[in-house]
Amino acid sequence: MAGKNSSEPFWWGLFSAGGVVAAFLVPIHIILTGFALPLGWISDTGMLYRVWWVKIYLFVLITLPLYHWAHRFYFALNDMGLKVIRKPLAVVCYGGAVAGTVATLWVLISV
Amino acid sequence: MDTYDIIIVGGGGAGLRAAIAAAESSPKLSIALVSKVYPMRSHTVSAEGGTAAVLRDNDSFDTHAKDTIFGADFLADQDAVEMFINEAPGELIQLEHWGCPWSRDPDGRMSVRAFGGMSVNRTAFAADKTGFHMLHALFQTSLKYESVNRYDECFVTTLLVNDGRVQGITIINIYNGQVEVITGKAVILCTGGGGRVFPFTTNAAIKTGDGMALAYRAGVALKDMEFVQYHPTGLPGTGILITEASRGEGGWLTNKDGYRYLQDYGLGPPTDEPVHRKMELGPRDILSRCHMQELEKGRTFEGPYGHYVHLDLRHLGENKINEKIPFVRELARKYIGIDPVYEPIPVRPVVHYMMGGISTDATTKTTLAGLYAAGETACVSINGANRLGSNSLTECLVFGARAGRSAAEYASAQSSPSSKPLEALARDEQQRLDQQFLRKEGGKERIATIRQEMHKTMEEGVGIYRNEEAMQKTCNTLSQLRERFKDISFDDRSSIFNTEVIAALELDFMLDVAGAIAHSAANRKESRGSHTRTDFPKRDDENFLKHSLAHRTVDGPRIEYSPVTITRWQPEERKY
Amino acid sequence: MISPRPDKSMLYYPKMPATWWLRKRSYFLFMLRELSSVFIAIFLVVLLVQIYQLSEGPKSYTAFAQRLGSPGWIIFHAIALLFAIYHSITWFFSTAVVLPLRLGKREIPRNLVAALNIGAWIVVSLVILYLFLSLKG
Amino acid sequence: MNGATATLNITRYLPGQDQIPRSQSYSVPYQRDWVILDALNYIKDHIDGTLSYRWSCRMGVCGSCGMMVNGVPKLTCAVFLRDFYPQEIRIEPLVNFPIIRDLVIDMSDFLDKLKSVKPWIIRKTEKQISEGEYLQTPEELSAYQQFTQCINCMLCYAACPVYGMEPEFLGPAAIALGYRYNQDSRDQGKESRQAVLGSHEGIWQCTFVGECTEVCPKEVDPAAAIQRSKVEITKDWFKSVLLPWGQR
Ligand SMILES: Cc1cc2nc3c(=O)[nH]c(=O)nc-3n(C[C@H](O)[C@H](O)[C@H](O)COP(=O)(O)OP(=O)(O)OC[C@H]3O[C@@H](n4cnc5c(N)ncnc54)[C@H](O)[C@@H]3O)c2cc1C
Ligand code: SF4
Ligand code: F3S
Ligand code: FES
Repeated sequence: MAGKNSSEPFWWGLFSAGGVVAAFLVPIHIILTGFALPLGWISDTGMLYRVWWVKIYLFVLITLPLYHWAHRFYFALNDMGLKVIRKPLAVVCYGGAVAGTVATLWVLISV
Repeated sequence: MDTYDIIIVGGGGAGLRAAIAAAESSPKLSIALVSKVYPMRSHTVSAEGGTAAVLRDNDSFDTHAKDTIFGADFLADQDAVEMFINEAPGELIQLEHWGCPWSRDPDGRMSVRAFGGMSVNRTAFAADKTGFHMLHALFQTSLKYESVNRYDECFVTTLLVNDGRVQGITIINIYNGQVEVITGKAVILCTGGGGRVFPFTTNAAIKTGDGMALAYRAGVALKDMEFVQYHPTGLPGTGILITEASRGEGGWLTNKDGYRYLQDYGLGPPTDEPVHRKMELGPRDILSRCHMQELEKGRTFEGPYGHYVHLDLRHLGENKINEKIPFVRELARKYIGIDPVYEPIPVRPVVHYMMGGISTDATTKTTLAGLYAAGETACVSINGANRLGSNSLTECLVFGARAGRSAAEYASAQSSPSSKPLEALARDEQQRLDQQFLRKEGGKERIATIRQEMHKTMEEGVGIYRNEEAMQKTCNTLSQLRERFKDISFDDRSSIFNTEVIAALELDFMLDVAGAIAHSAANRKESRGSHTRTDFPKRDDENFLKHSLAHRTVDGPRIEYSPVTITRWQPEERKY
Repeated sequence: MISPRPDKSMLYYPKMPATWWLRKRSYFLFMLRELSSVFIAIFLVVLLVQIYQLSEGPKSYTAFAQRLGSPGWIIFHAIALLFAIYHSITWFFSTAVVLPLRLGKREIPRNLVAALNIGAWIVVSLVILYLFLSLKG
Repeated sequence: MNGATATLNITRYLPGQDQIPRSQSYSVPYQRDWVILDALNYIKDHIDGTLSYRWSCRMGVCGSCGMMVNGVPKLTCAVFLRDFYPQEIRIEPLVNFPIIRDLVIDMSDFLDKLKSVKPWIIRKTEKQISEGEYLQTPEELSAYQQFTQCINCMLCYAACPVYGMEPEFLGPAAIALGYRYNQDSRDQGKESRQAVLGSHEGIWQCTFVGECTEVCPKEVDPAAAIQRSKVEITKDWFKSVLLPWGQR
């Protein structure tokens, strides 16, 4: 099965999972961190971010949509005719998502 | 010059079935499949209603044979009919194994529906796109066979006959206008019918009777050409077919008074549920004639495209229409803006099918060594004077397969044709094509004009009702048109995808076919099946229980006759 | 051999411009949908930076949160929110296509499936809102 | 006839003569119930015999007559003059394909792709014809029936920008066909199709633009077939990686 040799199902799987997370969770978080908090509708949420199970939630919330971005952005650039630099683009996009995952992990452990 | 063991001309149901049969019967044989359109564009794609075979316990080979022979007004060869009916179920199941998406009963078996002239439900179907699904299943399956080499969009112009046998064909490669030769030890013609010789037809643009003309010119007789089937339910204007399945599922034909007029013509009594062989399920020739008599009585509607009656499906309900005949709804909505769930569909008789064709025996062999024919272009004959609906798709399968096997057997025993004489023949053909078509300059007749005049005279002379005077006139007009055709002019002198040249070649073929039809009809002084003469209204078994054979001569068609094979079913009066 | 295919050298090959997505509304909407992921990703990176401030101490965290109140950031978040909602809605309609629900022979209408998804999305959002209001660490 | 005319601006291209396609304008009598194809046939028969295009069934089922009508891929035998009249109508060959001449495109690439998905029933064990049909319930039929409706008209390829950018892309109709056989309860050949369907040029190149489904005249929904294939192949992939000991 060629699907097994290529890594595309893997990336697509992460892309989809990220799409689901982004669709269900991101809008409310934009409202919370982008408006509610800075505009003082709700009080500080900082302590909440240190609860261990909230950290797990945050990890999912932040990393999966990064893969969603990587996949869409990579293909959108291809569709816009940048396929000549396909390889470096892939490194930047998917590599970016992996780097983001590592960074998220590090941040969540360190706070 | 390309060389093959078997050449198949035509990528419709019959041609594809023949190709697969030949490939399966002997994988060593090389096969060329030549078609003027991509195979999935072939006219089989338009067939809607279904395909008949004895599939159920309540049915029997004998009843299917009897229905067919009766429907044919006893002009079918009964040995061929029996062979056909015996092999039909296996062919449909074979197609099931190849992936055809047949409609199913809840228990998983292939469903069967009622059809005109059949005394049991025996028509298998794939919704109301049966031909479409069969063609695509056959085409896709044919891709499996590496020995089948396709020549898509190549137009066959002539058969190369040398040494008393057919040894190849010449084609025009439509892409570049080149004339090329393909040699083969056997050639199978599966080029479909020729409804386009008439103005008002359910047939697609490609149905121009090419194969019939090819064989006719090579000295093979055309059999029973006078029998042209009118389908009672075409859309006025376009001639797009509303399938008989709509009546099989229970549709009614009503005249302008909303009256189910068929009961006045011995087809009654009218019932709410369809009854086999009664009323709307009578055979097509009779239903088409009833329509004309209603017209005579002034009981049809009159519209911008002439007379019509109503096909009423409303009582079937939306669910049944969507489930069983969705394409009917799609076509009616799209082309005449009528939704059959809420309104009756206007319909009228329209030229649909040619019972006649290249004369073959039951093995699909013609009188020319190496030449075989199957499908609508051939006349085996199982359809006689009137084909029953849903027998012809099955015919394409049964005789397509037979043709593939017969040709394979023949080709295996033959040595390769020598190329020298074929090259000479090809040079002649190149010259003919150059002079008359490819490089012809001048001329003043438009192709479309001659085609229209042919249409007109065919409708006038050899329509549903015929008589001596009108037919003679048509014969004369056709020979004048043949003369005028020599003077055609071309706008398009380019060699790349020149569809004007193709149209001219098709018109050339159609004029031959039209001539064979008109002359065969004029010679048959009786009424039988679809051939109805006002001057000879009775069937005359004494003089005309025989096949007509049209031979091509320099002075026009010469009509001869051959006996009909009668085995177990003696001719009787045809009453429904 | 006769080539039953057109001669490649005789064909005209039209070229598709890289700006194809500007030519048709539906293509443009597609591109917007794809680009929504960029805004979502930027938002998440900002969120991550904000969380990171916690390790620098509560002060820097609060300072960062206050900076997000500037008009520039509010505008950014407004745009990001629109894109995110656009993503959610298109995603739920896509889900209905990708994962059809069947009832016997019939497929449940896709708009219904999408509507159910949107309903679930609203519920989930309210639950998160409630948790944030009530838990506060 | 009321003397009204409709104007069609038609792309013409004759290799050897034209460097690039040009547009030519024709007036035809306006008839309410004419489809675009009727107008083309009128031009061919009465005005200009050099105009080249494909057609056959004139009832929307053979798939020959696809063209761009005012920039949208359409079956010209299924759209009416009245849908545009009195506006001028622009007729172009289907985009994303090489042009052979005028409105005739080269679709040989598609035929290779069609074959590559092995669109035939593959069985591990064959049933004999004498044993009858494979049983298939109406529910099993409905699982793939929609995807059997494809008439190979190529409208979806003309609508798909990915195919326009990447001609190697297997494309909507071919993938939908592969999916159709995969979903057929009679078929056992899924694995042998995955090599092509599951490749980069197969399903993965599709970015779910969805226009293929929008333009499809037969409601095949190739976009759904492609995305569902992605789900299936991804599921299989994760299963085989995460549970290599488990059966697939
Ligand atoms: C609208 C409609 C509905 C029908 N419905 C039914 C039905 O429900 N049941 C039923 O049993 N029958 C039905 N029929 C009849 C049936 O469809 C046809 O008889 C049958 O499909 C003919 O198949 P064929 O293979 O003989 O020819 P076709 O499918 O017509 O194929 C002919 C082939 O020959 C090729 N060809 C022709 N000339 C040349 C040439 N010069 N050079 C190269 N290639 C050439 C063409 O390209 C094509 O591939 C219907 C017919 C019509 C018109
Ligand atoms: S999927 Fe639809 S648009 Fe595409 S080729 Fe098939 S019928 Fe045409
Ligand atoms: S338009 Fe093209 S990108 Fe995919 S969903 Fe259809 S194939
Ligand atoms: S001519 Fe057959 S689909 Fe239009």
